[in-house]
Amino acid sequence: MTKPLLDVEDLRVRFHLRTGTVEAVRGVTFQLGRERLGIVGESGSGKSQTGRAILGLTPPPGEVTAKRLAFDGIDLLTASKRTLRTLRGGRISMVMQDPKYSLNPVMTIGEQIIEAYQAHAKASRGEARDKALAMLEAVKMRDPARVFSLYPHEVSGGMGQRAMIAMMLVTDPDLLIADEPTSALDVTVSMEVLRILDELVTERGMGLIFISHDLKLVSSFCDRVLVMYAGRVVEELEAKNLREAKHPYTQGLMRCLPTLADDVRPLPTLNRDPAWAL
Amino acid sequence: MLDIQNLQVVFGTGRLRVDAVKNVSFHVEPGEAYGLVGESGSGKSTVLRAICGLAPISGGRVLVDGKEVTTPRTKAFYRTVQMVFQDPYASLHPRHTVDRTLSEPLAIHGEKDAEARILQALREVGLGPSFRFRYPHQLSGGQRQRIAIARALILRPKVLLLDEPTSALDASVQAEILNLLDDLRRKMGLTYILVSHDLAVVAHLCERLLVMRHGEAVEETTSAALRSGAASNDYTQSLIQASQGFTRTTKPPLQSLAG
Amino acid sequence: MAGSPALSHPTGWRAWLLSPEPHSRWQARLGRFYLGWRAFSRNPLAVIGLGIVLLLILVALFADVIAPYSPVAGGDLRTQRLLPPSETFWLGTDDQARDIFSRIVYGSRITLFVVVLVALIATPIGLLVGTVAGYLGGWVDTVLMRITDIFLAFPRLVLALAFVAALGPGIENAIIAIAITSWPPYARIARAETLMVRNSDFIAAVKLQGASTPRIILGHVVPLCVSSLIVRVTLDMAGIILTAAGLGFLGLGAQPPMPEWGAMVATGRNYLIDQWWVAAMPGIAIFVVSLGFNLLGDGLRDVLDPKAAK
Amino acid sequence: ATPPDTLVQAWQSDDIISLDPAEVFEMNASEIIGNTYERLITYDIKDVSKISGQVAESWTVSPDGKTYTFKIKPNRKFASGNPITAEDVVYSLQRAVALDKSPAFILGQFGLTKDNMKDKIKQTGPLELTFEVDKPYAPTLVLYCLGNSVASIVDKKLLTQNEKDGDWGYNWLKTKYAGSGPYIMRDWKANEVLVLERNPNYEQKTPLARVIYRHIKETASQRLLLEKGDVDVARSLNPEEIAAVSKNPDITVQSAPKGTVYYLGLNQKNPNLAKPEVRQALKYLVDYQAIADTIMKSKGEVHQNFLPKGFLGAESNNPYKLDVAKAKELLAKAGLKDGFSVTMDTRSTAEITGVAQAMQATFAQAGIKLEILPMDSKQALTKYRARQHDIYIGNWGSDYQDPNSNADTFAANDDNSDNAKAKPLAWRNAWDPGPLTAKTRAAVMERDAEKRAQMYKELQKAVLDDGPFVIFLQQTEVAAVRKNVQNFVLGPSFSDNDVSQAKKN
Amino acid sequence: MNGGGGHVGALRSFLKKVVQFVIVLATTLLGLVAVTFFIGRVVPIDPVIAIVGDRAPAHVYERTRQELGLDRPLIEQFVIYVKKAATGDFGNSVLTTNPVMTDIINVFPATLELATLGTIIGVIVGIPLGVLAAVKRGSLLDQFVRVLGLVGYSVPIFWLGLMGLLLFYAKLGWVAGPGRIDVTYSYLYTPVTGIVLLDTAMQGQWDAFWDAVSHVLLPACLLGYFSLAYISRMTRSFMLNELAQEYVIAARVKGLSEMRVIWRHALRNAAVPLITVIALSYANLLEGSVLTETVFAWPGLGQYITNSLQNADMNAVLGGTLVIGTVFVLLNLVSDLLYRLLDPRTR
Ligand SMILES: Nc1ncnc2c1ncn2[C@@H]1O[C@H](COP(=O)(O)OP(=O)(O)OP(=O)(O)O)[C@@H](O)[C@H]1O
Ligand SMILES: Nc1ncnc2c1ncn2[C@@H]1O[C@H](COP(=O)(O)OP(=O)(O)OP(=O)(O)O)[C@@H](O)[C@H]1O
Ligand SMILES: [Mg+2]
Ligand SMILES: [Mg+2]
Repeated sequence: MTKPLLDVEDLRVRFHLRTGTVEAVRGVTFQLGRERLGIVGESGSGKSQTGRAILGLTPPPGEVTAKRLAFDGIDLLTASKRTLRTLRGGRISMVMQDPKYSLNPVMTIGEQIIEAYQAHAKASRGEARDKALAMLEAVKMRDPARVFSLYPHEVSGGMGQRAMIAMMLVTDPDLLIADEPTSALDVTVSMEVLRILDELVTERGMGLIFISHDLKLVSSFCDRVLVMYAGRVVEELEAKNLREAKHPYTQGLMRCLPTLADDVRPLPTLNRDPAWAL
Repeated sequence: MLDIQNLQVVFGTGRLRVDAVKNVSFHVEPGEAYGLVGESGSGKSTVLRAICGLAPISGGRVLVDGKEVTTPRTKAFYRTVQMVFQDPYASLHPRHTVDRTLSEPLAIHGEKDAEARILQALREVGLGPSFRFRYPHQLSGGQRQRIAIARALILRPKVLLLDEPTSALDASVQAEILNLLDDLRRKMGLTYILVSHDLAVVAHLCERLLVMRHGEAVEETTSAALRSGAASNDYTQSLIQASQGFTRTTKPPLQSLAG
Repeated sequence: MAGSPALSHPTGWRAWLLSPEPHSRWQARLGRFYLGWRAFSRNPLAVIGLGIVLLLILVALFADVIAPYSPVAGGDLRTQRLLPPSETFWLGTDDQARDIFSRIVYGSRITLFVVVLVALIATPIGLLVGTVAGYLGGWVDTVLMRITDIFLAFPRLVLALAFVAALGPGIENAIIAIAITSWPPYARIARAETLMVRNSDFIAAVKLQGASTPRIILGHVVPLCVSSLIVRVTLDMAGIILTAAGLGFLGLGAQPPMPEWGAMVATGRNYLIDQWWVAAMPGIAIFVVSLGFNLLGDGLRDVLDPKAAK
Repeated sequence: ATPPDTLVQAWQSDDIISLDPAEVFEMNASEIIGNTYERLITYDIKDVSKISGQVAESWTVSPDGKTYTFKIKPNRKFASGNPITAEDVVYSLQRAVALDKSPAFILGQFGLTKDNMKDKIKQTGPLELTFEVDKPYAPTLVLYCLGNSVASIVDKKLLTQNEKDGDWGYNWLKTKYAGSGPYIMRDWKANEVLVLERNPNYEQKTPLARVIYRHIKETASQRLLLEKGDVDVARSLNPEEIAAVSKNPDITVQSAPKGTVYYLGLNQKNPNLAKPEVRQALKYLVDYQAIADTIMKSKGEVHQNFLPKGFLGAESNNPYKLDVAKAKELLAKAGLKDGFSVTMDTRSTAEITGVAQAMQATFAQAGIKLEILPMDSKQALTKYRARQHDIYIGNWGSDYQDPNSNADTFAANDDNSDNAKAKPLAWRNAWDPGPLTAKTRAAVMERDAEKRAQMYKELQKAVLDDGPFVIFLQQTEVAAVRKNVQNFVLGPSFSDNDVSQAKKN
Repeated sequence: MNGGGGHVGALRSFLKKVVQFVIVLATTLLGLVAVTFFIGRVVPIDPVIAIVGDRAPAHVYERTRQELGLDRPLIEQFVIYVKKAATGDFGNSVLTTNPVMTDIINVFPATLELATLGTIIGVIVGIPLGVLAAVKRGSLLDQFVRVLGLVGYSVPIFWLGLMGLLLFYAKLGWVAGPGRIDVTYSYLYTPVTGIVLLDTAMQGQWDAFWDAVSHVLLPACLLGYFSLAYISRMTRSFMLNELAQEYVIAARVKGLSEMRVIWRHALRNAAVPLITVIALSYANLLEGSVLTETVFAWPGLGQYITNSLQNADMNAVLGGTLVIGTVFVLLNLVSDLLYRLLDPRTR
């Protein structure tokens, strides 16, 4: 791995609420090259907040601190709003969990892609349109011209998710954060989506952060995996070695899934050790 | 116990007509757990909803305990058949405490001894009495799903219809719920129909299952057959494939996980 | 679950109230209430609103103690009429030589009466029509909503005027008239809310327990509409007082010499420019009280509306 | 600011429903009729007993007192340019009788009907006509009635052109104009504006080219407009506003007593009010002077008899004063020592409500609980005419300048049964005045003015002592006028409010 | 993704919508007529007296009663009324003697003018305020907008109106007084649309136009304020809703400027329910604010109906109410159409 694309050290996200302070992310540290990095963990463990903090999109009461948060040498914490804006969508993109909610319901898919493109590239509408169509084609949309003029509610979940990916990739970013991009999809459809992402990483040399709670999926798709628990990274390991995880949490997560392979009964469950959260 | 014969469900008319379930038949023995799998929109939930009267039966028959169900369903039917919904966040009344939620069926059916039955029901699903006065938003998803199961069980039904009871839950919580369901079935001699898109979950809980696609039954098979990877139907085969994780076409498939 | 922060643990009665494991329905309820109150009390404007409303209630309760003069019997027309605010008459006197302060104090009873009664009449009607229409759907919905539309499309003041004309003027009839004209929006809100929940799983769940339709509507649907309706009703309080005032202005509200604020403003209108206090004082009272209800409603919205609370 | 040749007035005119003189009966409209039409007869508004001809040059009364012969002034023209002839006059009078609208009784009371009018009202020459009455009435009565707005002279030719289905041009004239007065009614937009314009054919050209009446309902708005000079005259100011504008050096306040009295009608169907002591007691329970000095300041003067000042035989003594002790004594005599409860139908106008509340306060001092029922005027009238009230607070304006107008309603009641045809005030309050009815009828026939006046004085005394009316004020009309307006005249009746000589400098 | 069907299906569903709408309109109007009519008949005011006056002799009274058809059975009167109303004939107004329709055509433009201006002010000021309040939730600006709105909700309109007149007209002289135009100008133009601003402008009477502007300014601002109070509140709440949506974050992820995110994305979505709100507030203003119209001597529909009602002029009340009802239903339709236009999901 040469110079890392993304360098995160001791990232913390806090929410100051009436009832006290919630530390959603507590000292996450990792580096990312042009590879597939998976982040797994149960619900509420801080996966999404980590991803959003990188993009500077932590929602209002939240506060982000880090020893280091740099993208391609640019310090994201001190960068001006302007710089951030050009980075966002331009060089770093994020595919969000649910296409049903993350596409603007009153704009056509084409418009939204064009908008993303024009926000970063000086292009005429015609050029932007061609680019958008090409992008839709790239994500294996069957009839790009038709999808272009459809509204989000007129497409299925799988198509929506692909449109979302097209929108986020139209600017040819160096880093893509995919936050549970397949959890709303059918198994069969989600495989197609993953295939597209995979191609992009291998063919464009993009960095990918793949957030998911599906260990099986992450281990089969990613190169490296961060396992999060209560806002911390409890374990970092090669994806293919997930079976050999050392941390009891990771082990537990792996084991408690029923599999077709063997019939364990009762299924082992997680016995949370308070010490994990410390 | 349950006999579904040529079930048909149609929503809407004219241009808006949706044939959600087309001619589906299956039979469930008492004490058996039966699975329904298939992709999203294949009509799995609709079958369950048609059985308990939440969706119209447009054709075919539904027999419970040998008797054809009436529309609207009788109170006795509801004492026999109960359902647990997919989304634990949506299936509890947001303004009712657990206590209220659990006492409602008892009140409807004029059961006495509510206090004791509620505490017992909570115990059965592995929750302590401390949960009794909580509101749904004070519960985790897994806890909510337990409450939903407790509510379904408090009338001592014989049949439990489970609509993806774990798909909204974390893996670890899913394991807890699956264990619980397994336990309860054994203890109470319940009959299950389980809907899920996760083959592993269905295989874990059920003996037999029906694969559905586009509202039609594709094939009926057994868990054992699934485990051995023996599926006569291409579609079933592709489901089995997909459930084993991502496969890179360029690289050889990850055999290690398929076992 | 995981990651929830450790909060400092309260002690004493607060601990009892906030106990995560209440032992009785009462304790649970009180605890809820306390939490709501805590959220509410952090909103200074809402607290001001509550203060105003409480003040209104107190003033209404103790009107006889507070008011220095009779609200109806005037003084000497020749010497005590239309006096500006002074030490003897804090807010001045009106055209009948009555002490405006005393009238406002007593008027609070009428205001409270109007507001409470309208709320008690209009809210249940709107709630019932809306939930029944929304839940049952079909032709019931069509018929009920058509009726609602008719009442909604009816010029409000005209309808009120007509009712008052039909029933005879007077504060009770004005209240009925206002109530009859205020329920349609509530029905609309309740219906919209009902439509959102009627297909939800938790309603399906009670259906599956064999609950009857009235039970579902009253026990399960209504409670969900109530909170947004309460908010809306408190926001409407101002409108109600002002409509009552409007009717008073048109001579159809309270009967003289009742110290109804709207009627007082209406009389004061004749002296607006030179004897400004006659209209301004009750006008300010109306303003303050409706502001109070508004602020309270805003605060309540934040507490009751789960969407806003999140 | 207003144009120099235009007089702009602000008033409340929502009661104008027609501008046909045969139908006009309300005060605002009759002012318009007064300024735009002419009649046979007119009187000096400073001394109403001075009767003179307007369209008539001269007249005679036959010895039997039944036939009046009028000679018309020659060479007079309508605004349309048509000459005024006896034919027009005959047409106008017959038209009023035939249309039989509300004020038609003013002529009808002389025995004129649709069927006999052709014989009774006859043209006897190009400029001469006769008018025949059924009984030898006091001539002043007949002449005053012919000076009333209902007897205005309309342009026959113009109306015939606009007649439809024998309606005497009624549907047209309601909103149009066919007269010969100093001004032409140019434009009327209900509840908005009414415009009068100089009549070029009038014998004496008006100084102003235009008079505009703006309907401004809100009195405070009227006042603001007046003080800013956006209107020249404000007609509906309330007492406090009048007091305030009178301090303004640019504004003068003009006033004139009107033939309208304010009274309480005590329904004799109410057993308490039917007691003579109670009727008397109530008369002692009104603080007449205080009301006149404060609430009704500059809008009325204390007046307790049914004939307004200025009428033949009008009494001006006001014997009653607020005297609670006396009233209590009377109540005790009536067996109502602790008072009683009673309601009062009150039109919801500021002044009536104000007066009602003042009375409520004084009544209470004697233990009488007066409940005020506010209602709009049409509703109050409906109830009043059905004799369903307890007490009605209202006012009565005389229909014409003759004392009979008021005597007929306050002191006469031919039939006190529920389904009587005529509904004079005495009937509305279910009061049978006994011999007073006959006396009223006799007074109409008395041709000797002196004796006639005496008869009315007696009638007034009787009603004052025992009648079910607590008469308390005579109305004064006030107008606040900007200083640069001259010759704006408020007359004794509304149709006498005269702007024909008004000018601005 | 509507399959098959094509034009025929679309056309049929459109026709179905039209038929549905006509039925809705008809039943609503019929209901309106029925309610108004029967209310009108139970009002204890004798319409005959309103016409003939207090002192009319009995026979005049009786004849008028018959002329008005008031001696017939109620149902018969109703049927006759509905039949006539269907042809646009609401009878004649007692007060003005004109056909009610003519009257309404006369007074409605005044109300329309005021209500439209009021709504425009409400929208132009209210929406940005609401948006800013939502974006800066909890800030001083938010509190300011909240209080501003609440004051708008709370203050009696006639009071504010008169105070406005006193200050801006009498004391400061910034605006003209009550009325629609000065008498000096009132005969310089011929009413065509009945909307003074339009008429004067179209006829090139610019002095008159500016005079009319200065007359309309204060009442329009007053109504605008009330509509602003409502619109800004609703905008704020809709915007808060939208700003919490995922697509807003997605828009930020794309690197769009905050301006664009708020005004193009969030507001564009909030505009959908806002349409209904604006239509409702417009309809309320069109109903004619009796009190504003009284204070400003504005000869509009509100005053007309109230005045008619007080004078038992039931023809006028019925007609006016029906017109308002129709306007209401039509506005509903328009807002529905706009809704469909703005929200592709409902197409
Ligand atoms: N706006 C917020 N205010 C307060 N706490 C928040 C907020 N957003 C997130 N959190 C908290 O931050 C923690 C981490 O949330 P995050 O969304 O990153 O979880 P996640 O790992 O993505 O879970 P999931 O798998 O359910 O999406 C949670 O405990 C959550 O309650
Ligand atoms: N109330 C309804 N009205 C119209 N169509 C409906 C209704 N309910 C379900 N459908 C349709 O019926 C079909 C089957 O739906 P169903 O919910 O049974 O699928 P499912 O197999 O449970 O899918 P999922 O895995 O997403 O839950 C879908 O196409 C759905 O759109
Ligand atoms: Mg997440
Ligand atoms: Mg389903």
